[in-house]
Parts: sequence; structure tokens; C-alpha cells
Amino acid sequence: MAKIIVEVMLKPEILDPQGQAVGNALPRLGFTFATSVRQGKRFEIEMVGQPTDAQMADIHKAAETLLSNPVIETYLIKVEN
Amino acid sequence: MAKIIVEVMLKPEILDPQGQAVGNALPRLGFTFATSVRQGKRFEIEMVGQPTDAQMADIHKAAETLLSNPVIETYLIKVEN
Amino acid sequence: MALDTVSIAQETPDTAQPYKELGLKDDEYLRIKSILGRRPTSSELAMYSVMWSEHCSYKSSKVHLKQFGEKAPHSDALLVGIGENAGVVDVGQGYAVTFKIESHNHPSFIEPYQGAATGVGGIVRDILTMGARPIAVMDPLRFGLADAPDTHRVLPGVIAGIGGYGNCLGLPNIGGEIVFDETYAGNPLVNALCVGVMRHEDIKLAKAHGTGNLVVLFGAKTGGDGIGGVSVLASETFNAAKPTKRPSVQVGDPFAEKVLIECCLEIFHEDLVVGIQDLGGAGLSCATSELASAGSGGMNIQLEKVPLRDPSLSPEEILMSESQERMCAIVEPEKIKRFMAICKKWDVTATVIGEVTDGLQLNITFNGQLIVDVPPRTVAHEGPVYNRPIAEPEYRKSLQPISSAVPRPTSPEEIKSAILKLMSSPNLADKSWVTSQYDKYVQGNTVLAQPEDAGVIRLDEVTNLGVAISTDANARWSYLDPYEGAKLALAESCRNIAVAGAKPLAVTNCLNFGSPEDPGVMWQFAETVRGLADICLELGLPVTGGNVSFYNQTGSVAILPTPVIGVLGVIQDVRERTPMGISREGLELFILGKFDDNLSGSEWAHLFGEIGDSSPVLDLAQEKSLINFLLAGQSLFDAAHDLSNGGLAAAISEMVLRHGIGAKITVESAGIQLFVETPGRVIVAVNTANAEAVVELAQTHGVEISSLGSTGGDALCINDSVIPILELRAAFEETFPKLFG
Amino acid sequence: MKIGVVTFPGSLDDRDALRAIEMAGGQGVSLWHGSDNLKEVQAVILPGGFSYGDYLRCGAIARFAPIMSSIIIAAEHGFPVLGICNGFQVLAEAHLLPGALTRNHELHFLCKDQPLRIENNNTMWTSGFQMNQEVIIPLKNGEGSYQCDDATLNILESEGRVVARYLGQDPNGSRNLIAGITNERGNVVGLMPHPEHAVETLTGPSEDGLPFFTSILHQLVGR
Ligand SMILES: Nc1ncnc2c1ncn2[C@@H]1O[C@H](COP(=O)(O)OP(=O)(O)O)[C@@H](O)[C@H]1O
Ligand SMILES: [Mg+2]
Repeated sequence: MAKIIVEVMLKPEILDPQGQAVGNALPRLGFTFATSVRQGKRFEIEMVGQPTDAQMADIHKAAETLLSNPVIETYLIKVEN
Repeated sequence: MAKIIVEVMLKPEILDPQGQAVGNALPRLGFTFATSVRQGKRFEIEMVGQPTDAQMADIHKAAETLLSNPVIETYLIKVEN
Repeated sequence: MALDTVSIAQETPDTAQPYKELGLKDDEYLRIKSILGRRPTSSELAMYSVMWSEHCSYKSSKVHLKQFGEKAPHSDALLVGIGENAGVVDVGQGYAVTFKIESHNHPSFIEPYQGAATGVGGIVRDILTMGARPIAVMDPLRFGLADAPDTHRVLPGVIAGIGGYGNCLGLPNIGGEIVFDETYAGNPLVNALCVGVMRHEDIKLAKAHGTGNLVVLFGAKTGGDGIGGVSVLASETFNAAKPTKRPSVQVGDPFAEKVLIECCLEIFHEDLVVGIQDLGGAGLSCATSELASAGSGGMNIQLEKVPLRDPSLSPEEILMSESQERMCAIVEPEKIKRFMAICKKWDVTATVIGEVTDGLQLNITFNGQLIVDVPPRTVAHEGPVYNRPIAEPEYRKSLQPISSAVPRPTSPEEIKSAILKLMSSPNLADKSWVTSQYDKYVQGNTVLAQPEDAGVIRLDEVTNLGVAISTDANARWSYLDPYEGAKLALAESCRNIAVAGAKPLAVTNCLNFGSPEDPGVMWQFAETVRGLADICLELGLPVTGGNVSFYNQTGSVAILPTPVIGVLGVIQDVRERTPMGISREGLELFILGKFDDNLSGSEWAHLFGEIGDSSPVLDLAQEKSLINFLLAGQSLFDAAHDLSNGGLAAAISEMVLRHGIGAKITVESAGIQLFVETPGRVIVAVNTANAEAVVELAQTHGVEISSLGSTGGDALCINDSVIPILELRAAFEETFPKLFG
Repeated sequence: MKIGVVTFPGSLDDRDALRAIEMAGGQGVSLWHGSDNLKEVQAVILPGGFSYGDYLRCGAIARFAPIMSSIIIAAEHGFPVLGICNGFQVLAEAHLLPGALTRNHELHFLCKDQPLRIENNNTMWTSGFQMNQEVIIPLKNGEGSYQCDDATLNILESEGRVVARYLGQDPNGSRNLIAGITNERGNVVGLMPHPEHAVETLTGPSEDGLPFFTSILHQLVGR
């Protein structure tokens, strides 16, 4: 059984109000470690067995069309076991 | 300069309507690879230099109080360079 | 893993059971044994423990609540009374309206967003269950002090949760309340009201009739939500090694509920159900036992058929799960195909899990083994009843009158700074930061919404028939005198309805109190119910339902007694409604009703840390005359606004701020008259041409009327004090963004 | 004159849009997301709401509905489509309009009576407005912040494809205060504010939304 991770982040040039809000909240709570915060999404997709090449192609297509919007976002796919 | 990644996921026993919506949409689009989908958050936090022990402790505290709600979520911290 | 079946229970009568951990008392456990003639199985124990909890059985409040039935006024409007999921009233033209308030207080403290969201989801399902389309929601809320750190955790989450769920369902939010008081720290009150409409013939009841009819569970799959408590049972009794990580919070899925609403309405439209019940607190335990108990009695359920989100759930947990967005319907076999087709259309999971029998028992099997064999009435309707000790609380003996430390401003500067102070205080400041997070336009029938006195919704686009709803509570008066406090809250709610131009018709309530095991709290509760029942009888308004929330306390400190009252009114032509804001220059302002000098419980005194010693006493005759006057004069008013929290000072400020048109008023004793909250008063703005008629009308109704001033300009002028609207608005509007933005 | 309104699971303002069409003198036809049949309507409105709960991204799942495949093909051939709020989000996800709608900068759902300026009255849906007419129309959404890259923004501005712009205080952080845009042909318009909630003063802040519905009817007659 494999687990596919798809990480979706806003492109750097796109305003990220959520990340910004976290970035502003941290110092108010006394946390001073961060210089910048961006917030994105993380999908954990379970599948039976290891992904075949055809399935990997499908996963890329799903990440590109459904899980992310290429106009504003980028994605990264990882396979875990 | 280090990058701290905080991954926040709903606990497995907690209903995840977002993941469910994706899981239901995939087969409608002809993607049949997934047996289950969960959706969580991913924070990318940039900081100057490598985190000290005290800073790591702070990062854990921030992850536990601000970035996640331990009643329904779990978090995982990773350090990238 | 061993399944505890009825036959095992018979064979092992002495097995120890964790009934105490499940909240049952020794005598309650004995009673279960005597009902069954044996020890309960673990599944039966689970059902009884949750159904006999305070929350589901009303065991401490029942003896008091029955006054609502005993003292009930005769009302032709009441179509369905207390006892069903929500009461239903006839509003004419063949329309029936159902409305109810429920609390989701504690869950909203634990997880503000989800707690509040699922609170909205729950009350909406109650309304839907009656056969109605939900058409609006309201949210009376109470929080700890506005500047307390925990309030900053709780309030934004609660607001986002109410908005997140209600907006996604497409329900306009048309009003509510936000009040801050120290006693709510740790015990926020999240009450939610929903109102729905249907045709008379579409009313549905939670009854399982007809041998052979099918029991259908539909909506979301069942997970481990809200069963933190029962995991005790699953783990201790059977398998100590099993992970008992069962969440006590529920997560809402508003999209699933929206789809469920549309699916149900289509099912109702085709008349496909015999009875229907939503799944809320106590989940399937509650739904099956209530349906069977209210029906002919017999029901078989095959529990393994319940679709699960988490396959590791034990039968006890399936019975107790409080997973949201589920419904249970009784369907005739010949209609099941069509029922399933509609569910499929909406992508709603539906499963036949059992059938109605001609027996008297509720029998539940799990993979063929009998695990529950109970008379359903003993679970659902014949739970324990307590006559808890009652004692007038000590604090009432040490109440002090309002001291001279509470200022009575008189000079122009004093008046100006007092008004600015009052209007910027969190309890009176502009709530747009909150209400702008709620959709008030969806469905296109919202005629009045916050910040108006009442929400008004159009029911019929052709005839313009509509309903008005208001929720009110004055917990400080209830603290001073719970009997009068309850009456005053109801009177205020009626006044809010009448001010908008609607005729009060029916009442719902949500009674939020501390621990019923504290005799002082129980006294507050008993006095509240007595007051409510009395005034409802006197005004001829039926109580159609409600909710009781006990145990809102931290240690020995209870919240202020907070009976939240909701009143529903009917307005024949919504185009005639009266708004609260001054919309034109040159209008004459009148004030109706008398005032006294008792500042007890007022917001002004509260700002200086005082509560005083005596609540006002409701003058019922005056209140009735005022309501009649308002209804008779409806067409004569340009604007009308009720005086409540903050008295005349707040009322006139709000009227001015609504559209930014000023006013000039004169008062004799500003120090008292501006701030006293004497009930039974209203300000009306009247076109000069109508002024004489209004005065005459007041006199014929025996309502005291006096001229207050006139509208116009860009300032609120009180005697010689000039408060520019810009300045007043800044004070009024900056508080919430500063606190929570 | 038949105008379709699509109901997706989670659509909320579909009935309001149908009512607005009827008030403008048209015939509203309800279209179901699961069918690709446009029922011979002459224009389509994608209404507001939370299609599929808007859980992934607003409009991201709805754009794959069967009805959308018909609408996308038709729109590319000049068929008039108006996307209101969630409908605008669906159109952006379907790439019938450029850019994307993202989380409001204050991170809250925001419901308010929003002043706007109509800056293009050359579309099928706005021809009934005066150029630069100022109107008040309810805005209500959590993800209404219009974002696109600089090149796209330049094109939109230089070609006059900004249909409506927010006036006064910035409600959500949209680039250049954009409230609505059109495609090159002017047949597809996306709008964050809700004109269907501004068709009678009894239930809305104004009647300023009505021209969106009368415009299309006039355009269709003229064809
Ligand atoms: N304070 C109250 N006043 C009037 N009726 C009440 C009150 N509290 C509860 N009830 C009624 O008791 C019945 C049971 O309440 P409850 O178990 O909360 O219903 P539900 O499970 O449908 O929410 C309902 O009819 C409800 O309206
Ligand atoms: Mg119920």
C-alpha cells in the first residue's frame, strides 16, 4: 500500500493572506523565529500497491487539474510507502 | 537560512469533509487510483540560520497552539535547508 | 472480541458494568435492571446512559417545564406543540411555520469553530425534520469579557463557525445577540435559532407506524464523533487493548447538510415518508427509540447495516455516535425505490437498517445476534425524573442599590462623553464586524435583518405574507429576579416584533443555567419557568418548544441565569414593515411609555461595575397596550425602535447612526433618563402630517406619549450637548475591529 | 427568451437568479449539473453558492460537471454566460476567464452593500448600464480576491475588460480592485457581487442589479 503526498503551495508572487496572518500572529504570541510564513495544502492519498507508470501519470494529471490551480499554485508529488 | 515545514493533518478518526470531497471527485473525473484522500495544511516557515534548541522548542509550541488544534489535529515538523 | 448479547446478559447476571463511568446513578442502574428483568447488555447500557442523561431526558427540568403545558393558553395557531422536534404554528394562507432555539455551549468552548458550526447544523435538522424548508437562522451568543484572552480564542472561532455553516447552507442570518459578561468566561453560550416554512399538509412527525415499514438511515456515514464518553464501555468491557481514541468533538460538513436538505425536501414533496427523525444528541439510540416510542412501539434494527466511516466502531459506539448530517426515516416498502432514487440523485447515502414490527420491543441485532431488547418508551420517554432541591440563593440578600459612584451626567460635556463611552462599550458597540461574516441576502426574502429590532422574512412573493422573529434575554435582570427577568425578556421580544409591525404569535426558548445540583441555580430555573409560563398565559402565546442547557458553570460559579426567548410574529404585508433607523430629516420624534429611576441591571451601571438590587417589574397591561398601539399605528411610523440595553441613549444613537441622519432631543433629567432601562418604551419617528394622529392613537390606547424632538442635521443633539455623527460613529464602530480585527 | 440557471450540489442563489430573470421579463429555466443538456436556453447564469462545499478551491470541482462541458464549448462560440460569485469562480477554474479568486485579505466571509463602478457596458450582460455608472450591489463571499499575473492584468486593463470595480474601501484585496471581468468577446462575464440580490428595494439595498438581467434580454432580442 502506497501513500501519495501532493503538496500544493501558492506561487511566490501570489498574495498569501493566510500565511501572512500566521506570520503576524507569531510575534504577538512571543515567537520570533520566523522571517516569513506561507500556507499551503497537503493531500494524503492512499492507494493499493505501488503506483504504476500509468497511475503516476494520472496522479500528475489530477494534481495539475483538480488538486491545484496552475494559475496561482504549484504542486509537488511524493510517494511514501 | 533554514526552512521549517509544519504539516498539520486532521486526526484519522475526525471527519474530513474536504478530503472526502476530493476523494469523491477523483473517480468522477476518471481517476481511479485513490482508496482514500485526506486534506491537511502545510506551513513553510523561513528563518535566519539553523534553529537552535530553544527555537525548536518554540516551533513545537507554536505548532501545537497556533498552527494546529490538538483536539482535532496532529502536526509534524521538518527542517529543510 | 466478545459481543455482549441478550442471552449472555441473561446467563451472566452478575457481570460488573461501568454504569457509573457512563453517568448513571446506582438507583438508575437498578431501575434499568428491573425494567429489563436482567442486567442490560453493554449496548443497552450505552443507550440508557445517554438517553437518561440530563441533556436528553430533561430529568431535572421536566417537573418545571410541564407548566408550559398546564398553563398553556388556548391557541388556534398551534398546529404541533411541545414534544416534537420543533413546534409548528399556523401563520395563515395555508402556511405553517416552525422555529426553535438550541444550545451548543460546551462544544463551542472546546472547539469554537466546529462547536458552533455543528450547533447550527443540529437546529437546522430539527426544523427540516418537521417537513419544513429552513429559511433563516439567528444566533444569541454570550462570551466572557471582551478583552479577556480566551474570548479572543472563542469569539472569532464561534462567529466563523456559525457563518461557515449557515452561509454554506444558504440560510440568511437575520439577527442574534452578543453580550459579554465575566461569568461566561469558560462558559460561552452559543444558542442557535432556526425557522422553517411549509404548507399545512406537509407537516411531518417523528413516529414509526405501520408494521413492515422500513427504517432508513440516510446522510453522512457514521464515524466515532462525539462518543468520547462511551469509549469507556467499548474498551473496559471488551477489549482493553483497543485504542479508545474517540473524539468528543464533532466536525460538521455543511455541504453534506445542504444536500441533505434538498434531498429531504424532494422526498417530502413526493410524500415518501411515514415518519422522520434527525440524528442529533445520542445519535441512533435516540432516533430509533424515539421513533419507536412515539409510534406503535415495535422495531427491528440490523446494526451491521449502518454504513461506517470508521470500520473499527463497536456496536455500542455505533449506537451512540453523534456523527452529524444524518436522518432516519420510516418508509413504506412500495415507496422505497423512489426514496432511494432521490437519494441517489443528490448523492446521499441511504440504507435500510430495519423495519417497524407489530411487537412492543425495540430489538437491535448485530450480525444476527440480539444485543438490544428493550421497551422503547423506557429509553426515550420514561427516563428518571428529579425534583431537585430548591433554595433562594444567598447573594440576593446582599444586593445593594446603585451607588453614587455611578455617574449621572448633566453638563453638555458630561453627556457627550457618557454617550461616547456607552456606545463604544462592547455590549453596545456596532456588531458589523460579526454580522458582516453572515450572509443575510441569500434566498432573497430578507426584509429586515440585523441591526434591526427583529428579523423579517417574506414567505409569499405574491401576497407578501411574512414572519418576524426576535430573540432576547436580559441576564442581569434574571440574576436580580429570575421570575421578572423571564417575563421582561419575553415582553422585550414581543415589543421587538411589534415595533417591526408584526403580531406576536408563539414562543420558543433556550434556558441556559448553571448546575441543577445547586439549589440556588435550581431556584433561578424554577422561577424562570414560572415567570415564562405566567406571561405566556397572560399574553395568550403558546410555548412551542425549546431547550435546556444546565451545567454552565466553572467551579461553584454559575453563569448569570440566561433564558433566551425567541418570539415569532406574523406580518400580513411585509412591505408595511417599520425599520428602526431615521431615514429622513424633519420627522418628529416621540417616546412612548413611562420611565422610573431604577438603574439596576442597566448597561450604564454595569460599566461602573454595579448591578443594583432590584429588577423592574413588568407592567403587563401597559405592555399589551403598547403592542396594540404599535400594531394599530404601523402605517403612521417612519421608524420605530425599542428601548432596551443602554436605554434612551443607546436607542436614539442607534436610530441616528443607521443612516447618518441626526436628531435633536430634549430630556429633563439627563443623568437618569438617558440611561435608565425601564421596560415598555419605544421611540417612533413620525412625519409631521401624522403626528397628531399618533398622539391621538396613543391616548386611545392609554399609552403615555411625549414629544422627544425632531430629526435632521449631522449631529445627535441632546439638550445642549452636540455629538457629531462622525465622532459618534467612530466610537461605535471602532470597538470590535480593535478587539478582534 | 429562455435563460438557464445551473444548479450544482451546493448552489444557493439559483432560485434568486431565476427570480431576477423573471423580474426582468425573461423565462428562467433550471439546469441540472449532472446533465449536459442546455434545454435550448439562449444564455446561462452560473449562480452563487458553495458548489461541492467549495472545499478544495471554490468552483474547482463544479467545473468538471457534465453541464460545464456543454457550456464551455458553447461559450467558446459566443454563447452568453454570466458567472456570479461562485459562478465566477467556476468560470475562472474552467479557464473561460483569466485569473483566480482567492481568500479575502481579511480572511473572513464578508457580506456588505458594495459600491461599484461599471466600467464596460459593451458586454452582453452590461449593455443596459451607463458607462462608469456607480451602483450598489451586495457582495458576499469568503474568496473574492481577484488575482492574476501582471501580464494578464495589463491585458485586462488595456483592453477595457474590467467590467466592474470596487469603490471606496478595498473589500478583499483584489488586484486593481477588480470586481468583475469579461472575456475578449464580451459574452462571458464573471462578477463577484450579486446582482440578483439587488432587484427590489424590499429585499436588497437597491435595484441596481436589474440591468444585468435586462441587458442580456435586449441583446438576445437584437440578435
Ligand atoms: N425550555 C423548554 N421549553 C419548552 N420546550 C422545551 C424546552 N426544553 C426542551 N423542550 C422540548 O422538549 C422536547 C425534547 O427536547 P430535545 O430532546 O432537545 O429535542 P431534540 O432532540 O429534537 O432537539 C422538544 O420538543 C423541545 O422543544
Ligand atoms: Mg430533534
